[in-house]
Amino acid sequence: MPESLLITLPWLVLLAPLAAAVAILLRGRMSSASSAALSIGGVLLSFIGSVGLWVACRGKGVPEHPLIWLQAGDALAAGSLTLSFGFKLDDLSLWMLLVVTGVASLIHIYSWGYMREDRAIPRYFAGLSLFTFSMLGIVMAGNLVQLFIFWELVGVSSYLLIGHWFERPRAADAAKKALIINRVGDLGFLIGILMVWSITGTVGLGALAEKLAVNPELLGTSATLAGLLIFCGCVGKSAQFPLHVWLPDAMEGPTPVSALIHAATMVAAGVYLLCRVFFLFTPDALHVISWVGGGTALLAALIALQQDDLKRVLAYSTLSQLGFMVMAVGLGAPSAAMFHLSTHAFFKALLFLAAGSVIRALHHQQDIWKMGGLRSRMPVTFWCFLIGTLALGGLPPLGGFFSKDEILAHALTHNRPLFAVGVCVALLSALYMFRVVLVVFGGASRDVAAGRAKESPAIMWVPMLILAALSAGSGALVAVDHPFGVFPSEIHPPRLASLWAMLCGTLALLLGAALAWRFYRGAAVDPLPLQWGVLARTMRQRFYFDELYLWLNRWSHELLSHMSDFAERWLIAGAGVRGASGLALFAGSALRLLQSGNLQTYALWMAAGLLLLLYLFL
Amino acid sequence: MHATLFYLFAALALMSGLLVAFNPFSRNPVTRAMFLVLAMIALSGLFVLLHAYFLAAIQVLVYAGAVMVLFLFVIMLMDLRESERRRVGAFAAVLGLAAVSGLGALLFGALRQAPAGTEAAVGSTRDLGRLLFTQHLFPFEIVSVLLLVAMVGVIMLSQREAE
Amino acid sequence: MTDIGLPHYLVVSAGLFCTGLLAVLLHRGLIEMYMGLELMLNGANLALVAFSRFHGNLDGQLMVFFTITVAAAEVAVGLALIVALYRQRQSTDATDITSLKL
Amino acid sequence: MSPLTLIWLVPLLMALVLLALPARHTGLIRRLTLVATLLPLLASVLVFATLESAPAGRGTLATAWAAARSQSPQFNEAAAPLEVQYQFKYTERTQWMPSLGIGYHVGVDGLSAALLLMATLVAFAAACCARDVTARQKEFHVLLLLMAGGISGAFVSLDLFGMYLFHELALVPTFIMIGVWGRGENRNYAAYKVTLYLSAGAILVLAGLIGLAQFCRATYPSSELSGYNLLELYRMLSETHGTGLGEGLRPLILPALLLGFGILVSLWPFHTWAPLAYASAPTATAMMHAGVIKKFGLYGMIRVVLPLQPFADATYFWWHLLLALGLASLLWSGLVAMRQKDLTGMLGYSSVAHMGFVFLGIASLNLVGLAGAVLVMVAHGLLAALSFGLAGHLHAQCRTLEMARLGGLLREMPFVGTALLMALLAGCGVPGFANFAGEITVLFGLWKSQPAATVLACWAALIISAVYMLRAVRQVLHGPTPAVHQAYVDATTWNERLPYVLLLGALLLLGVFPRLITQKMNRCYQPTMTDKGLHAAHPAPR
Repeated sequence: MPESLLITLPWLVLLAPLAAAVAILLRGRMSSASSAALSIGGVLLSFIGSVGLWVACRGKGVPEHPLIWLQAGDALAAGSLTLSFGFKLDDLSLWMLLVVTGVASLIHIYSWGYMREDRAIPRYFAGLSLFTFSMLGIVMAGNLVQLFIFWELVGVSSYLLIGHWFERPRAADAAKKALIINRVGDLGFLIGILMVWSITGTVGLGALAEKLAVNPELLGTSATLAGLLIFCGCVGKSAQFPLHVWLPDAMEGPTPVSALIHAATMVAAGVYLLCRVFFLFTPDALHVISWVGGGTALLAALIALQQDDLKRVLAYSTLSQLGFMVMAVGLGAPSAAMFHLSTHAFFKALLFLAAGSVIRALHHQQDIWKMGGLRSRMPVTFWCFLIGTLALGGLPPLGGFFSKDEILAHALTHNRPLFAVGVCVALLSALYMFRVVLVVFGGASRDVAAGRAKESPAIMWVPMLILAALSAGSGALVAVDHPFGVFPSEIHPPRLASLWAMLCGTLALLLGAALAWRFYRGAAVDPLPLQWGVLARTMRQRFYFDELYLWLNRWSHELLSHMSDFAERWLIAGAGVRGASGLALFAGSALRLLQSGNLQTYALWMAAGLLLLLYLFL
Repeated sequence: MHATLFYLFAALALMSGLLVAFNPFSRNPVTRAMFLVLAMIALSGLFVLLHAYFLAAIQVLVYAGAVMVLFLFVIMLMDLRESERRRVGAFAAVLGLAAVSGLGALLFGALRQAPAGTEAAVGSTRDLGRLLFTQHLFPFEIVSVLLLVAMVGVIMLSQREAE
Repeated sequence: MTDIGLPHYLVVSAGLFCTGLLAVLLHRGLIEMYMGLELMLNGANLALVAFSRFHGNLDGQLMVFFTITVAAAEVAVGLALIVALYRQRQSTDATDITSLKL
Repeated sequence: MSPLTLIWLVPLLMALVLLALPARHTGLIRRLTLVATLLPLLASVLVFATLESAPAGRGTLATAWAAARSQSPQFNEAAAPLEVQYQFKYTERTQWMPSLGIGYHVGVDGLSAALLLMATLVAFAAACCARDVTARQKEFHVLLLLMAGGISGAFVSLDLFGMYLFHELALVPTFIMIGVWGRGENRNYAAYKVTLYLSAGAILVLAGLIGLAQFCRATYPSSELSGYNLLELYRMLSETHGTGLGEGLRPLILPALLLGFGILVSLWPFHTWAPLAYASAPTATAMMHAGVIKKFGLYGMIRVVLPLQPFADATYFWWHLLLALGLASLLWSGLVAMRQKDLTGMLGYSSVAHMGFVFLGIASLNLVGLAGAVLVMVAHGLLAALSFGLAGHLHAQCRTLEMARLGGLLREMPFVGTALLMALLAGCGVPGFANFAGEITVLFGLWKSQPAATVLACWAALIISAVYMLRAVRQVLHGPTPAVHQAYVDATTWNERLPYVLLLGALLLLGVFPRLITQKMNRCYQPTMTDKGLHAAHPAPR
């Protein structure tokens, strides 16, 4: 691969989707077909580019040529700031490029079929291309600030996509909620970057790695704090425990958007960030990360069990799988996390697309209890959904099995309680996935629309088949050594541990499937609330986190803004301004009384004045 | 001899001044005017003691003569009845007294520190005349113009509206 | 009898001045106030002459000369005003003439 | 004739020409105003582009063309030593009142070239948006030209008195325009309030400037130039290290200037006039004032007060106060903006919050923070002009800007809706727009000296601004369209769209290439601006 091509190819991969988005926006009156063609063309171009890059530079990496983006203060003085714009393409980012552009292309093609009768297709595809551009920016970012820039851009483009049908108040509110909560995470991320910059003096990833390699104690006491602050960014973007409430509401967006953003790419950006800055984390930071990941996985699995909306079940399942990956990074196994991220990208995208085709067939009906009996009517969708479910559950030959087992193996060697949590999550995920399969596809159709459902057109199920093949085959990655680049201090768990983990994983899958079969075989209504009562209700209400955050918001932001607004209106504007003018008016009227018109009083005041003067001067 | 004359004139001046202000005997303003004349004459006597002979003459001539006559004319012109006894407002009286007593205390206090002047030969009327017409010629002319203006003003003011 | 010094004259002039001021402050009638004014002026003249006598320069007396002329002009104009006022308001009482009140 | 003189003279001359025209020819008047604002814009673009290659010292249009073609900076023999030392370009100097030390002296360096470019661009956009004025158009356009000429003059003048005079020339039309052409029922109250506040601020500044001039003449009684000249002030500061600043009333110079400029820029406790004024000002005035004239206070602070700081305020008292007030205006008006019911009220408070950012940049006392402050100034100038222009367009269509009664405008007016969406997103610091580049630089600069304050600033920059901007987007652009509404007319013709496209283009250009400004900023060597100067005199306060 000639040198010049190596420099221009990354720019081509990055800018192709942006060019498509800008062309669609500027063109204004563009027909839906041409806008779709432009957008799909853009993403395919970058897919081909990234395949080329992967083939050429796997193992070797691409030389960095950063361009100065912003330079403040004297270049030579210590306190100056030099922000540059360059690419860091090593095995990790090249593989991530492949996953992102691959899944994105499939979803672009699928959404051309899915959004056929929508009124604002050009705007939709412009948003999709903008999102792809920002996601690629994150993957290829050379330094923390550039990563932060694309981090925000991804948040904004997901805001535009979730709020695609902005006439609907629910969609507009969900978009606003998503962006604000993302920004809460970004706040921690930015402060972390500032802290790292002020101590080490640089934000470049390469430079940081070298400085830390030379002097591990460089960050000193605030190393853990800086690590956890940067982890906040991941918590915000990958919807980990405290900031997870926005993801389920983000399902208001069109299904391909949910598939692209909330399954395959955007939420995975958080895990990618953790792997990218893995060298920054101190052991106790990793400990916190692993427990946050484990907690999220368990919490989300429990909630997913009791959700009736098809897309929300998948959303919570994404949350729980992300918790798995974050736990893996926390256990010091970023390559296991990346492996699970890749397999998860494929089968979760598959599940979402299958769900999309079901929803479209039933004219935007998302409640699973109004579906049923679709096995015979939509065979392709059923088989794709089943493959996705088995991959998620971890059936041996499929992808999910290998990646989940590696994580469980790491959990077994490092942190036993987390291993228990992992197995429990595996069981729960099998349970809620088979619940959906049985309720949606099995039994008799519970609604007239379900009765007349027809299979989706080819343009929708071809990408699903490709994804099904990928999620089945992605297990082969375990054979490739270090597909995601080598990470420092990452030891491979002993053979015995991985065997034991494999056993527990499949056992959990079988147990989950059996439980689901017992509860939901031909069930007309959800039996769980009757048996588990209060627990089921809290799970259905998502453990009341939304209400908690509303209350918290009312007592923080709302209260502060009420107070400042009140103070603004009464203290500053009222007392300050009107007070001053009132004072002037009062003084004027007081002096008016002095001019009483009586000669005597004037003479008296003159005498008093004379007296005062004399007193002063004598 | 000199001292007794001073005390005589000083007492006369102060007594008639007080009587001008508060005349217990009669309400008639003419008596007030007469006492004022008396005070002015006493003053011209003091001027004589201070060797300011020219001024003493002027005092009697202008003040006692012209000004007081003018007063009398005006009083006659307005044929004021007995100015009826108007209770002087208690509040005004107290305030006035306070102001004046304060002023008096201040003045007398200041006098304490004033250096006792030394007897000095003072020039006679010739010196005063020379001074007036050499250094202070300009103010002298200004004053004459002032008097002219005053006369014109008075005539204008006392013009009877054309019936 | 100690010979008569500057303070003695100043005491007398202060006395005259205060009496005049009292007259101005307390009397309602414009004429009485005017007389009080004259009295104050004379008190001041006395002090001037006393100073010129004891400090040996004639400026004091000159000053008195000018005050007297100015006082004369002032009395003339003042009385004319009072007459005009009387003719219009039929009263020389200070408390009745308060049209300048705001 | 230096191009800088052209930039402020052309609008004023055109104002005179317009006065001569009969009021009937509104079309001609509007076209002439556009021409009178377009020429300075082209000239300032030329000046900005050739700033590096132009020779320091005297420069005319010819030198600008020569510099544009050849990239090598030639040496200019006619340049005064001071101008070369401080790298001021395209300078021109004539005597005006030598006895008082006042002269006409214009020149431009990185800082003022950027602001000048923004000022002329906003002036041109405002001229385009002045179409919605129907009554008495001639007077409105004359006043608008006065504003444009005045503020451009203020940015290029190197003579402090000239700078003050030009600023007043730009300020007075604001009061008249709000009073006569304003909207809303309390526009008279707003006009009075603005007048009183800004005159008070201006008087304080004048007092400070006179104090400085006297001090300058006292130290250099001989040289005919000393007094109000900025370069003389710098020379004096660098030579005498401000020893004389202690005695007499001189310690009051710094606080007077600081608070005076603070009031002009709506620093926290004195900010109540800004939202009220912009809510009731006509579109063009709001664009010009919020976008450009408000920046004069900050420009003055950077030009005059910052060099004074190391000498007059050794204990940093005033500087910590400025930091606290900047932080307060950032947080306070951000929180209040959340409660606003009216779009322009919200935009007014958000502009006060953005000013808070610039104060933080200045108070960070290092070149990084300062470069960020300049970036935010330029970015906010463009953003405020854009958002008030769009708000004006909305007000012309829907007769009201009550956010509760608006809704779903993105579907009704695709172009204006998208432009407003991009403006509001730029407002809450989305990367790709210039505001983000400025804010991130300020945060980096501020972190070095005040980490705690930076955390609060980050919170305000990311979350508070996001809350009130997205709330506005949610209520105005998204959501169902209100039941009762007449057909809204979107900006379709090209001359309606031109101002918004220009401003958005500039915002995006500076967002993607902030290097254009920061590169020129680092060249300007004001005496205490170089890091050595600031740090040598005193280490950045911990």
